[in-house]
Amino acid sequence: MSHISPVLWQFLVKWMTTFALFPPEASKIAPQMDALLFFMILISLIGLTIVTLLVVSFCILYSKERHPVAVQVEGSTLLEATWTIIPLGLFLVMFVWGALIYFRVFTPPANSMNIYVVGKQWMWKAEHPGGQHEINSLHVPTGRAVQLTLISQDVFHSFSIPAFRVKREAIPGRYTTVWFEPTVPGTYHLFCTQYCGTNHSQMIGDVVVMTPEGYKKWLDESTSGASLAQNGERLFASLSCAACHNARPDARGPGLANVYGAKLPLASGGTVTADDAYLRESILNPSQHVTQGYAPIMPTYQGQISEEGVIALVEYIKNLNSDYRIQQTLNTTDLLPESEGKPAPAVTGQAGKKPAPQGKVNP
Amino acid sequence: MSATIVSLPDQSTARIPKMNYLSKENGLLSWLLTGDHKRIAILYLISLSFFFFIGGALAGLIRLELLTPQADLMATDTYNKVFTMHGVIMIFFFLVPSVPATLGNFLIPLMIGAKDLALPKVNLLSWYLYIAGGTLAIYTMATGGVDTGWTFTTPLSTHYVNTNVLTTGLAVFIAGFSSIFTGLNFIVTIHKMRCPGMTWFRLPLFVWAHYAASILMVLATPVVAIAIVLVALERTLGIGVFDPTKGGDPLLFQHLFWFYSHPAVYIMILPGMGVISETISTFSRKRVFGYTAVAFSSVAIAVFGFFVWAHHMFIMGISNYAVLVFSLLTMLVAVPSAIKIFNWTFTLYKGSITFETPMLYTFGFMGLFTIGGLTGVFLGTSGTDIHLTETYFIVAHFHFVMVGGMLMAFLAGIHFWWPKMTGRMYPEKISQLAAVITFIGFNFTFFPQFILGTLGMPRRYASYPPEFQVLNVFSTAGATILGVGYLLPVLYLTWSLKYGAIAGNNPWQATGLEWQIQSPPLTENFTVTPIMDHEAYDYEWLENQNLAKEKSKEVTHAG
Amino acid sequence: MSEQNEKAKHDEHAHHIVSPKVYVVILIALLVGTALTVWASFIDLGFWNPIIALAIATAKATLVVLFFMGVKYSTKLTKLTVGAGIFTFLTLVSMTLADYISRAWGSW
Amino acid sequence: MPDSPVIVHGASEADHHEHPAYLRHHFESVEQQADAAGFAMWLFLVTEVMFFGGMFTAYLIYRNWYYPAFVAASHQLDVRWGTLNTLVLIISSFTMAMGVWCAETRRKKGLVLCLMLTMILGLGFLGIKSIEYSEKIEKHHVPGFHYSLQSFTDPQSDSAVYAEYHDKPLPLDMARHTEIYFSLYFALTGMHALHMIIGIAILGFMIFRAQAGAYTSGHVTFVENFGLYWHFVDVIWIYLFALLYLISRHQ
Ligand code: HEA
Ligand code: HEA
Ligand code: HEC
Ligand code: CUA
Ligand SMILES: [Cu+2]
Repeated sequence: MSHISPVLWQFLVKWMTTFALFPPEASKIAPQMDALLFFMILISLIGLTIVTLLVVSFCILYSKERHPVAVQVEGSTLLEATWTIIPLGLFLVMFVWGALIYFRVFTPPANSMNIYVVGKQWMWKAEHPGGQHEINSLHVPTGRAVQLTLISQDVFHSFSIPAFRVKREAIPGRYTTVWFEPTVPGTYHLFCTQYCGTNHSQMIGDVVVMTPEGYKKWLDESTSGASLAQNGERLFASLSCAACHNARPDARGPGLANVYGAKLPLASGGTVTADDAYLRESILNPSQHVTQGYAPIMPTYQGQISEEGVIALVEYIKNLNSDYRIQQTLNTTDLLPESEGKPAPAVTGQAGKKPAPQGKVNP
Repeated sequence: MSATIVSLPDQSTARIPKMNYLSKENGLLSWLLTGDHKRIAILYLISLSFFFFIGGALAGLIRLELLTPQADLMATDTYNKVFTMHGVIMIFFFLVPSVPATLGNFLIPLMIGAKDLALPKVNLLSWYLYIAGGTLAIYTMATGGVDTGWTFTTPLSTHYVNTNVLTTGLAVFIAGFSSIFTGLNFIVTIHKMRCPGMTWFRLPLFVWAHYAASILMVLATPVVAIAIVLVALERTLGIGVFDPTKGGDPLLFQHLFWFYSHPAVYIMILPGMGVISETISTFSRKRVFGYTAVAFSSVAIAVFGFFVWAHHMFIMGISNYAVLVFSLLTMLVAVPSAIKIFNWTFTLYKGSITFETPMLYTFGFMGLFTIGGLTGVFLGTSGTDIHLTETYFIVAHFHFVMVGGMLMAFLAGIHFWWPKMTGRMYPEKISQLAAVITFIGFNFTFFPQFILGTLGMPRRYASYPPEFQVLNVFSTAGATILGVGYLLPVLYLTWSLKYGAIAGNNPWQATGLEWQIQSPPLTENFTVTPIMDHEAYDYEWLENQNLAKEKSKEVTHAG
Repeated sequence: MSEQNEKAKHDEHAHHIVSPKVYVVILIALLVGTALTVWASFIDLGFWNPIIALAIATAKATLVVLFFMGVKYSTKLTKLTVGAGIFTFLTLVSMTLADYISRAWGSW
Repeated sequence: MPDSPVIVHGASEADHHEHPAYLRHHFESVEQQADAAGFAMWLFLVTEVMFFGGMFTAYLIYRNWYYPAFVAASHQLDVRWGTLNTLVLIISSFTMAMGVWCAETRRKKGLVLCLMLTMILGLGFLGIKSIEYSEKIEKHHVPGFHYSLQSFTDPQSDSAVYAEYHDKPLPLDMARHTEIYFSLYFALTGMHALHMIIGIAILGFMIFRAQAGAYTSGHVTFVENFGLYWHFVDVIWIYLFALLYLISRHQ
C-alpha cells in the first residue's frame, strides 16, 4: 500500500474503525426514530434501484446499436396510475409514521422532570429546579423523562442532541418544550443547530447522561444555594408581587396558588390553560390575557426581569400549592436579605409537608 | 408532401450562415440595447457563468475551511460571510435565472414559432435589473459581506448583526423583480404568441415546464420582496413587526420568506426538468412517454408548491397542527416529481438510445435528483425532520437537487443547444469526459454529507468535532474534482466558438421547431410565420421531412 | 397567434367599450358604498362591525374590478388571472393565520 | 425561398405594409399586441396583490393578537379625512375610466381633461395624506422616531380624540403594541402612496402625450393599462380604509 500517501492511509484506517451511519442511540425515542429512518432508507434504496435498473437495462437493450429504430409508444394510463399511487401510498405511510414520532417527541409525559434552558449568543444555560446552573452542558439521569423548557434571550437558537434524536428551537420571547428519556449513560454532543451569528459553531457542549444515583450525587455537589423556586420567591417578594397577589379577600390580583395547570376564564371570553408559557406571558404582557373578574391593572415587568428571573418566578408559581407561602412572603418581605435560612417552599410536596433541605429537590 | 415549416439554408451548407442574430450588428451598444431574446440570452449566459464561478470559488473556500475540524483558515465570522454569500449568489444570481433566463429566453420563442418574446424591452430590463442586483451583491461582498445566512432569519438579521444586510437585501429585491419580469414575459408569450397550429398539447414539454415555473415567479416572488422591505424598515427604524421585544413575531418573517423560497426551489428545478424532457426524447428518438402526465405534473408541482412552505419551520415553533398539515401536503407535492422520473425512464423503453454529452448529464440528473428528492421526503416527514433538520443532511439534500439536479440539467441544456446558439458543435469526447468527472466529483462531494447529517453535524459550522473529519476530507476532495468538471466546459466551449465543427440546422435530428431553422438563427427567427401541423416529438414527421428534402435535392441535382 | 386570440377576435375584440352610463352608475354605487361603510362603523354591531366593513369593501372592490377594470367584459384568461391572484393571496393569508390560530390550541 | 415547401400564414404577409407604426415587428396583428400588453399588465397587478398581501397578512395576525391596541391606535386616524380620501380616490378612478372611454372613442379634449382631473384628484389624495402624516409626526406616532405612548396610556391628554371616543387608558404593555399598528399603517399607506406618486408621474407624461394626440388615433393600450393600474391602487385603498380606519369606533 506504499503508493497511498500515509496521511490518506491514516484517514482511511481511522474512518474504517469509526465508521458509523447513525450516532449512538441514547434515548428512548432514538430506536423508534431510527426504525423510521431505516424504513425510509430502505424504500429509497428500492426506489432508486428500480429507477437505476430500468435506466441501465433500457440503455443496454435499446442502445442504437442493438435497436436502431425506435418504436413509438404513446404512454399508459395503467402505468401512470401505478407510479402515482405506489409512491403516494409509501409517502403517506412515512407521513403517518413520522407524525406519530413527532407527536411523541413534543408531548412530554405528565411526570417528567423539568429543566429550563436559556439560549443566548453564544451559550446554553441550563437551570435545574434545585437551582443548579450549568453552562454549555446538561446533566440528566437515565430512566426518567426529562422535559426541557427552552427560551432564547436574543435570536433563534436550536438545542440539538443527535444521540437522543431530539432538537428544539429556542425562540426569543416564547417558551418551547421538548422531552426525552435518556437510556445509556455517557457523554454526548450538544449542538446549537440554528444559525445564530458569529460564534454559532462554538455554541456547543456536552450532554452527560448519568445513572440516577450519579445524577443525585451530581446535584448535591453542584448546588448553588437556593433552589429555583426559592429564587423565585425572593423575586416575588422584591418585586412586591404580593401587594396584589396576596390571597386576601380584598386582593387586587387573583390568588396564584394552584393556578398552574388550571383552566382560567378570560375577560374576553373563552378559557386558557395556565401553562409555563401562560405564566410567562402574564408577567411580561399581563394585559394580553386578562383573567375574568379583574381589571387590567397589573404592570408589565418586561425589561425589568431577566429570562432567568422569569423562569424562577414561573417555577415558584408552578409550585405554589397553597396561599401559605405567599402570606409568608408578605410577612418576610422586609426580612429579605436574611431569607436565605428560611425553609424552602414546598417544591413538589404538599403544603405543610416537611420542606426539603436547602438546595435539594424533594424526589 | 405535408405542409411544413420554413427552413432556411440547409445543414449541408458547410458554413455558418452569414446572416444570423450574432452577425447582424456587432458594436457593444448593439448588444447592450438589443431587444432580441437570443442576444439577451447570451448576455445572461455570460453574466450567469461569472456569478457561478464567484459562487463556486466561495464554495471552494467553504470546503477548504472544513478540511480541518478547527476554524483555522478563516475566523468564524469570515466563514459565516463566505457561506452566506455563496448561498445568496448561487441561489438568486445563478440558479433561479440559470435555465429560464438563458435557455428559456433563447428557446421559448423559437419553440412556439414566435419572432420574439412578447415584451422585448421588459426582457432587456430584466437583464439590467439582474446586473444591477448582481453588481450590488458583489459590492456588498467587497465591502465586508453579510453573515445572516441566505435565509436572513430575523431577529438575527434585523437586530443582531452589523454587516451589510441592507445592501444585500436590496440586491435580492432587485434580482427578484428581474425574475418577476422574466416570468411575466414568458407567461404572456406562451399565451399570446404561439404560431398557428401550436396548441397547448403540441407545446414541447420544455415550454410547459417554463410556464409552470413562470407562474411561481410571478406569484411568489413579490412576497419575498415585501419581506425584505419589512426587514429593511425593521433594521433602519426598528418598527417592531419582527421584533419579539416589541411584540412582533420573528416567525412571521419566515412565513413570508418561505412562502417565496419554497416555490423558488421549484422555480429552480422545473426549467431543468423541461430540459431533461427534450434531451431524453431526442437521444432515445422517442416521443416522451406520457406527454400529458409530464405536462400536468409540471403544473401540479407549481400549484402544490404553494402549500408546503412551512415544512422549513417544523421545529421552529409553529403550531403542531400546522406541522401535520404541511407535512401531509409535502408528501403530495413529491408525487408529481416521481411521475416525471418514471415517465422519463419509460421514454427510453424501445427507444434507440445514443450517449452524447447531454444524455450523460441527463442520466446524472435522473439519478441525483431521485436521491435528492427522496431525501427531501425524509425532511418533509415531520418525525425524522426533528433529527435531520439544520444538519448536513439538508445541505446534501439541496445540493443533490440543485447541483445534481438543476446544474446537471443546465449543462445538459447548454451542450444540447450549443450548436443552435453558436452554429458550432462542442468537442464530444472531452465533454463526455467532463460529464463523467462531474458526476464522480459530485457524489464524492455531497454523498458523505448525508452521513455527516445523520451523524448530527450541524450546518453553518466553521468548526466541528474531530470525528467528522474523515467524511469532510472526502467531501473537500470531491469538490476539487467537481471544480475541474466545471472548468472543463468553460474551456472547450470557448474553444469550440472558433474551432468547433459546423453544426448545421439539426445536428441531433430533433423535432422541435427551433431545430428546423438555421443555426444560429436569424434575428427575426422565422422569415415567415410557421404553422405547426404535428404533435411534439413526432419523429415520423421528421423522417418524412428529411425524405422530402432528399428528393427535392435529387431533383435539383438532376436538373 | 393562439386560439384564445382567434376567439377573442370575435367576441371580445374590437374591444368592448363600456358606456359612460355604466361608469356613472358604478361611481354612484361606490359613493353609496363608502357612505354605507362609514355609517355602519358608527353603529355598535360588536363582532359584526369588521365583517360588515370588509364585506362592503369587497363589494366595492368587486365593482371596481368588474366594471372600471372591465373584467366583466374581458377574456376568460383575464378572469383566470385575477382568480389566481386572489386565490394565492388567500392561500398566504389563510394558511399563515391557521398556524397562528392553532398555536393557541395547546400542545395537541 | 429555399428547399422545403412553404405555407404562408394567412394574410400576414399581404397586409404587412398597412400595419400602423405602433405595431412592433414581432407581433402578427394589432389585436395580438394589445392583448399581450393587457395580459402582461394583469399579471403585473397580480404580483402587486401578492406584494401588498404580505403586509395584509402581518396586519391580520397582529390585529388578532393586539386587538385593544389596534382599536386605540386606529382612533388616532380621523375617519373624516379617511372618508374624504376614499371619495377623492373613487372619483379619480371614475375620471380615469372616463379617460379610457374618451381614448377609445377618440375624444382628445375629453381625454386630456379626464387625465388632468385624475391627476388633480390624485394630488389631492396625497395632500390629505400628508396632512394626516404630519399630525402623526407631531404626536410622535411614527414608529422608531421617539415613539410616544402618551395618547394611549393617558388618553385624556389627547383631548380631541378623547372627546370623540372616550378611550380608557391602555395598560402599558398593550399600549406599546400600538407601535406595531403604526408600523403597518405607515408601511401600507406609504407603499400605497408610493404607487400613487408613480401613477401621478405617469399621468403627467400621459397628459403631455395625449395633447399630441398619441392615444386618440386608435392605439389606446397604454391608456387602458394605466387605467388598470390606477384602479388597482384604488382597490387597495378601499381595503386600507376599512382595515385601518374602521376597526372599531366603539369599545
Ligand atoms: C431545486 C431545489 C429543490 C427541490 C426540487 C427540492 C425538492 C424537495 N424538497 Fe427541498 N430544499 C431545497 C431545495 C429543493 N428542494 C433547499 C435549498 C432547502 C434548504 C433551504 C435552507 O434551509 O437553506 C430545502 C429544504 C427542504 C426541507 C426543509 C428541511 C428543514 O429545514 O428542516 C424540506 C422538508 O420538507 C424539503 C423537502 C423537499 C421535498 C419533499 C421535495 C420534493 O419536491 C422532491 C420530490 C422528488 C422525489 C420524491 C424524487 C423522485 C421520486 C421517485 C423517483 C420515486 C421513487 C420511488 C419510490 C418511493 C417507490 N426540502
Ligand atoms: C445553486 C446553488 C448552489 C450551488 C451550485 C452550490 C455549489 C456548491 N456548494 Fe453550496 N450552498 C448553496 C447553494 C449552492 N451550492 C446554498 C443555498 C447553501 C446554504 C447557504 C446558507 O447556509 O446560508 C450552500 C451551502 C454550502 C455548504 C454548507 C456550508 C455550511 O452550512 O456551513 C457547503 C459545504 O460543503 C457547500 C458546498 C458547495 C460545493 C462544494 C459546491 C460545488 O458544486 C461548487 C463547484 C464549483 C466550483 C468549485 C467552481 C469552479 C471552479 C473554480 C472557480 C476554480 C476555483 C476552485 C477552487 C479554488 C476550489 N455549499
Ligand atoms: C398592581 C397589582 C399587581 C401586581 C403588582 C402584580 N400583579 Fe399579577 N395580576 C394582577 C391582576 C389584576 C391580575 C389579573 C388580571 C390579568 O390577568 O391581567 C394578575 C394576574 C397575574 C397572573 C395570571 C394568573 C391568573 O389567574 O390569570 C400571574 C401569573 C401574575 N399576575 C403574576 C404576577 C407576578 C409574578 C408579579 C410580580 C412580579 C405580579 N403578578 C404583580 C395584579 C398585579
Ligand atoms: Cu446558537 Cu447557533
Ligand atoms: Cu421547501
